[in-house]
Amino acid sequence: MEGMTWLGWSFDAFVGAGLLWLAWRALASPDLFKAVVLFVAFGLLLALAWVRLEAPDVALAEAAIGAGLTGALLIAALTRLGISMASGRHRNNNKEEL
Amino acid sequence: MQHLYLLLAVFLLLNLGAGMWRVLRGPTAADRMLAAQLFGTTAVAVLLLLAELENSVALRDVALVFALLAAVTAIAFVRRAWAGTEDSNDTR
Amino acid sequence: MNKARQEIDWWTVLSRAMLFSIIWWALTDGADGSWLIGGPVVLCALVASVALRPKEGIVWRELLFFVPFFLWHSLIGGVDVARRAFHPRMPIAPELVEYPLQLPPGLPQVTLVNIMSLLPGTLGVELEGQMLKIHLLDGRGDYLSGLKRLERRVGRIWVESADDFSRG
Amino acid sequence: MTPGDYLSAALLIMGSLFFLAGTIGLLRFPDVYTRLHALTKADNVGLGLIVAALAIQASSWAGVVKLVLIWLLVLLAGSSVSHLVSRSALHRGVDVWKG
Repeated sequence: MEGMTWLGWSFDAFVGAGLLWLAWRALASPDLFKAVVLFVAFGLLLALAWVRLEAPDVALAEAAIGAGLTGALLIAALTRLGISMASGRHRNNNKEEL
Repeated sequence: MQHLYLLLAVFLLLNLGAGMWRVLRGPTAADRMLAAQLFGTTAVAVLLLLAELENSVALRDVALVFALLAAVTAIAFVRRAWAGTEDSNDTR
Repeated sequence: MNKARQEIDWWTVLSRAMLFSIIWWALTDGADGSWLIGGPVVLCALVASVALRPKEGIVWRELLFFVPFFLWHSLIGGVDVARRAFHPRMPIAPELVEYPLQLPPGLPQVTLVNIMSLLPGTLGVELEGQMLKIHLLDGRGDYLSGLKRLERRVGRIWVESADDFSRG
Repeated sequence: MTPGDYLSAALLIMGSLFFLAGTIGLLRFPDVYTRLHALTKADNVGLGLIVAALAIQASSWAGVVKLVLIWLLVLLAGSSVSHLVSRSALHRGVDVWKG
């Protein structure tokens, strides 16, 4: 049982730390497309967090809306805005800032 | 068995974290998208493990939704953002 | 729309009704009460799928034989790519090749492209008429014979007209 | 632990190793196309093994079918997405890496 709680805590710690880190990176990223991908990853991790909080129904909604549809909508919005893919062909090879 | 499920869930989560590096580095938008795809598949696996761990059928439904919607973002990306120049100009 | 005029044989309807029922049963974990909604849902799915059915039909027997073939070869594919990823010198020699297809356009070709991406060393990139561009993980090996075999197998799963269903 | 437990434990560990291989491939391989190879093949096999392991433990046949359904959906999504992404990469003029 001892190992079980320890493992559970480390899982939760990774999820929590990952959420904070992803949120920060998504907000701070100058490249909007990168921010969208980070947001999708954030949604996935958030769904896992809801699962750990024993709220599978909320996790279901988060998986469908947060990770699935919002990502697609944000990409569509990004294209509609006419912002060129910062990481498209013209900047293919240079190492960009992290 | 229970230990193994949780251990592997943690392992897959770390795997996901390693894949994060690809999102940050790119270099092309497609590489970032691929990493997101990896997250989708890994998340399905983690959810299935957690479902077994907590003996909850509802969690398998969450995994099912993940699997269903895994492709949506990627297809939106290919259709909208990364299609050739002729598609990026249209304002549908 | 001569497609809708095609004779609808009972075997198509029955097999699909069975398939959708199984899917509903699995989704609801076999709850008895769910059939109140499940019945109409299965019926709707059945009507839609028979109305929209493509001109090719599935030979179920061939599909059954294909499953172990696919499972085994996708396992080999996974092992192969894992070996290359773990190998310190990363032995890959990617190449983009063109492969002339024998399969008719439509579903047979699309199935081939999708399945190919899961089998060892090949990735279907683009379909242009009867020409398929394939990305190979390692262009040095013999990929052609495997592709030809896969193509023949996929060709046997899909038959031209829906009437041939029952003879599968 | 029953023999079934040992079998599914072995399958689970093998499946996780395939996930590791997919991630390593994603990080190490040189271009989009090769990364797609790593992702689609390794991850689908990994998920397949995990699904097989859980199917052994499943309490009902409906659960087994649902697990297989999830795997088939991921397979379909994975192979379609890899085709779409590699196709548009080719159209965008992303070169094929040659050793």
